[in-house]
Amino acid sequence: MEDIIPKFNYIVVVVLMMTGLWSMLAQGNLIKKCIGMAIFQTGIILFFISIGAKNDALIPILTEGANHTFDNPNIDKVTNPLTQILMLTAIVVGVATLGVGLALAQKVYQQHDSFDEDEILNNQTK
Amino acid sequence: MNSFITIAGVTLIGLMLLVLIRVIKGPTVIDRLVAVNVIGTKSIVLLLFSGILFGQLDMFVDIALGYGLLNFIVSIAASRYYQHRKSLEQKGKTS
Amino acid sequence: MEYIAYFFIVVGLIFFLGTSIGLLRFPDFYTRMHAAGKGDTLSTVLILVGCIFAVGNQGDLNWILALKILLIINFVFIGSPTATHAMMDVGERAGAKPWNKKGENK
Amino acid sequence: MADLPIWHYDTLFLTLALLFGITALAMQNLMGAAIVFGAYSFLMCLIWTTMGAVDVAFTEAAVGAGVSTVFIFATIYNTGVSATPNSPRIAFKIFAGLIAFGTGAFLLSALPDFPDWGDPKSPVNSTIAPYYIANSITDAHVPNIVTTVLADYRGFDTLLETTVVFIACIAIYSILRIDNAKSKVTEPDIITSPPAYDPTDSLIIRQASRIMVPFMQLFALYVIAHGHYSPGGGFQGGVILGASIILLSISFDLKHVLQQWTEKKIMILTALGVLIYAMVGLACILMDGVYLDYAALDSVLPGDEAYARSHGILLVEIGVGITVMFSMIGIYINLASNGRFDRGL
Amino acid sequence: MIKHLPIFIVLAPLLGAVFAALTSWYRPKLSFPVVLSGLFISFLSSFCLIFKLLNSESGIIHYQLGGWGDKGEYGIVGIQITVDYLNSLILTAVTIISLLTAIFSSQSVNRELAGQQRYFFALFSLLVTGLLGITITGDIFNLYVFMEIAALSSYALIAYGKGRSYMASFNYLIMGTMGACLYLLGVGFVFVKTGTLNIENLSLLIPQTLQASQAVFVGFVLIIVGAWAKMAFFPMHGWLPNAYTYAPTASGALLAPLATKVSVYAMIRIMITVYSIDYVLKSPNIQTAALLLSSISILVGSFFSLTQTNLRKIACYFIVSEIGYMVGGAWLANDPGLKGAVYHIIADAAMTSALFMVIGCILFRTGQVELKKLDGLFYKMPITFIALVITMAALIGVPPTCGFFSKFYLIQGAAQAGTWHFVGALLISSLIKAVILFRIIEIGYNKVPNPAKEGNKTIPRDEAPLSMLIPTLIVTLSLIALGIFTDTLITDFIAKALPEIPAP
Repeated sequence: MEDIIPKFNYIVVVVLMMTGLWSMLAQGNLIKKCIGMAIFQTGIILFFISIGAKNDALIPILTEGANHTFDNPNIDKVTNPLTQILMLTAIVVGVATLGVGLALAQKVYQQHDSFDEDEILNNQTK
Repeated sequence: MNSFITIAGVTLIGLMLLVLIRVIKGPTVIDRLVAVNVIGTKSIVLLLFSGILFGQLDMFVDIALGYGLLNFIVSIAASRYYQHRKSLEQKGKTS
Repeated sequence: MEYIAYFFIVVGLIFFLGTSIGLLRFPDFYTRMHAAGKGDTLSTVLILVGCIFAVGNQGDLNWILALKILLIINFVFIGSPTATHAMMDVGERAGAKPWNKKGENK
Repeated sequence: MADLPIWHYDTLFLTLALLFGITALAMQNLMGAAIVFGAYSFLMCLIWTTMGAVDVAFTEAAVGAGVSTVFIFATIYNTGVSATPNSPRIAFKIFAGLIAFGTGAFLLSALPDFPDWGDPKSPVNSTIAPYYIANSITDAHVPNIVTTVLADYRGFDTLLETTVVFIACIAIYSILRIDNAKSKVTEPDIITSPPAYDPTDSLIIRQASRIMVPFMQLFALYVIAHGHYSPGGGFQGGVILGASIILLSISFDLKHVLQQWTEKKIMILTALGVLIYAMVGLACILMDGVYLDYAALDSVLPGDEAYARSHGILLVEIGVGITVMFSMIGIYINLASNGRFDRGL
Repeated sequence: MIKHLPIFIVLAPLLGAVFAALTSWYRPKLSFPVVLSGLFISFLSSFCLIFKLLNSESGIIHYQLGGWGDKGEYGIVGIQITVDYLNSLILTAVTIISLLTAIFSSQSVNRELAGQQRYFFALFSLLVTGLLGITITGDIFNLYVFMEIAALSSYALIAYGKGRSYMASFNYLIMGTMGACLYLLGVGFVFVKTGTLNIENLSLLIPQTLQASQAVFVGFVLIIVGAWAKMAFFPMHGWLPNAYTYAPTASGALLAPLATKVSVYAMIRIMITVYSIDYVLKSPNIQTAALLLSSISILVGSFFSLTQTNLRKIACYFIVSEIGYMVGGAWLANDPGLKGAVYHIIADAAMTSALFMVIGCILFRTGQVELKKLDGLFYKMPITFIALVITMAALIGVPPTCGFFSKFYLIQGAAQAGTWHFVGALLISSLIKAVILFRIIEIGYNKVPNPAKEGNKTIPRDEAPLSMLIPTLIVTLSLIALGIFTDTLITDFIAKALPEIPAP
């Protein structure tokens, strides 16, 4: 337990990502696949954010404070900005992918009147 | 003060768990929607609490404002969705 | 100042407790809606007011911050009842049956 | 976070979020899944704020919880499917479960090798990142380090990210858009009536959104312009601007919106934002700098090099805001009207 | 201006796409020339860079975006793009092929997508931007963003095919996103231990200090598996045949030769630059697995191509088997194997491009490419048919063509490493391709359609229009040219690009 708690975040991340991955692979429903994809992505984002977090630190917006000045910020007391930028990009990419996925699902539905993968497959081989 | 806010926040999360039970139980989608809406508004409060704990509330207020606006949109969109449907539990094409 | 903050936040939490229990225990959609619509808005507004005083107590309250929190209150006050109204409307259209004493929730 | 290690506060949130995620995937009703997914995104933002990632939380609140949930609603609305029985392929599901389990175990095998959560001396926190924290003010006079890194140090990423949003918009447009006159697609029979203007049903909603929308737009402009000093910037502001138009089209009618923002306007403005960004970069080359080196613009922009960077960042953020706003509107309209641009959610 | 050449390679097609998107609302006819000129500038820049590279001493050209270069103890704080011997060749190949494909596709787009081609060329150009970006970037996170640019535009390009292409594109989206996510996660695992994203800095850190780190190893596996999903390597190849078959001709002709090859390049870059050959050799389990999978991939691709009746599907399964060649060659991790793999990236890009262009020409005139309906093709479209035969010969590996030399190197490498199952798979796949070639010749040359049988020699010549035929011929002839100049390519570029490889 002593070893687990300081690394609890990684465990949650892995469970989240694997839930998403399973959903992307196994769910028959196209919309569910898209939601699973989004959950997988949030898992990754959580991973990056949590590796950049620091104990007892402030947000990465500098303010004039007691132990903390504009010109000479206390680096250990400011959360890592780099991981946050990377994840901003990842979030936006995620929503773009989700949008395209939904558009394709909508088109598939118009053809086959179904969101279910098996049914669509049956329709196609007919 | 900070410890009070922390306790209040944890209480809030505990109460949100009760609401979560309603989200899981249903029975209809609208019940879930109501519960999720409650969770959404309470998120604003939690956000302000964490702002107070960080001691930089002025930075967090903007996010809370955005939260409030977007939570409203989601609720309205979902309810408009159901306004255009014949009945709540209609299966439609159960694909 | 500090005690005013405590007061508002505690009262808000009590209202939220009522909301949660109501949401969980009430028998049909309309009564749950009642609990959620009123209790949620009121508790949120109360806690937010408490937050203003809490920040005032910490000493870094400025007028723009207070204004922004008031704006949030304003939005919650407009938005939450509107959303409640919309959902209630939907429930009624969709034919959610009100509960009666015989326990037939259909 | 006042005298508490991170995990005391966050483990609760993390568990809650995990519950929500699994609930969203387990739910049979698609609409319910989408709603719970929205709540899950909101919780995720809370987690990120408690870890100090305010800009990410803001973006996720705007993009993940707000707009993408509405996108899912729009798709379900257009297809009319409400519930889905689970498909019976048990064997495949178990197989996929085994794959996921194996991958998870493989990932966890690296657990002892990771630095502790919240360790300020871990390699991630002590290699490049200190440079950004120490030099953001001297290099660009911007207190919000995230904005500096986003638009300046790693500005190329952001240009491409804007391009991704632009691609999503034109991709969805070219997938879904159909000519109204030629289309033979009928409405899904589950929709009772075309949601035309119906004065009895939504007076309250309409009045409320009439009050909200101007505030939202003002707030969004503030977020874009004030992104140097507080969380926010082009993406967040752009999404909120887009969301305000989406709110209008939900509470009124899509036609109402399309009178002002025609298809042509939306699609051209989407491209225009990317163009602004890329052109600011090109201007740097013309002024003897490197691509996206805003310091080269100091002869046109007021102030010294650092202020030139600050103003360059603002210009770029405006471009991002324009593209994101109109892409979100374009994507929503396409998804909600099934590419016909006549009616919406 | 010379200094800025590297950025123009990526920027020109990007700006071309944006301008094309803008002009399509005012002058729809202008968007094609705009895109074409963007691609042409990109091609010129990459061509000039090769000469600049040959004249430079270090053999590597950096361009630091935003001027954020090396900051001493912190490393490189910005994003940098890099041109060296390895990627300059691939950049040139990508630009040439995309330029020729753009010319090739203008006619077929007008016919197949009449009325909806508004954003086609914008997306086309954006796809090229993504591929060039993956090749040129020097930052592993930037690579992810470029990957997504390429992926998103290719989903749309495939979905232009209507009908079954929507589902094919959706499957591709799920698989592609999974690959990209795994890649990103791998980047995260590497980032946890190193704290930097720059390839150059990473290549100094990982091989020296982090050899034993489990997190870095997990990151390595995740990145490689992510790249495999993107390139349709064996267990994850399911999306490729449908996606490329149902896509419109023009999309297929661009995607098939370039998209998968660039992923292979990304994999090789991660393997030999970020990690090192040493690192690969020290993880023998995954090496054995990769080699085995590539043999299976080659065999699966070849056997499935034998069962298909549609020429396009056959070509798609060829891609699956060719991916096996390259991955296998790279994972042999010895000198001839890597040389063969890198050379095969270029050779295969040309071969696949020629194959899909030929199929596009046939499709343009006859409307279908079912194998059994191609009888008498030689008499109808002699030039196209000869191009098809040359391409197939290159795919089999007949000596003067480039296919022979890459296979020669690959087999040499496999023999040196003692991986005999790989040699076997290579030979069997050549055999199967030969069988298919003879089937094509039998149908196209020996089966004479009716009018000729009656002694009437006037089967109408019906070649594809010149704008399609000329690019096809250029690519086909380049197959032979590449074969002739193999030696220059290998000694002047590829040998310099590869690091010192420890003797076994």
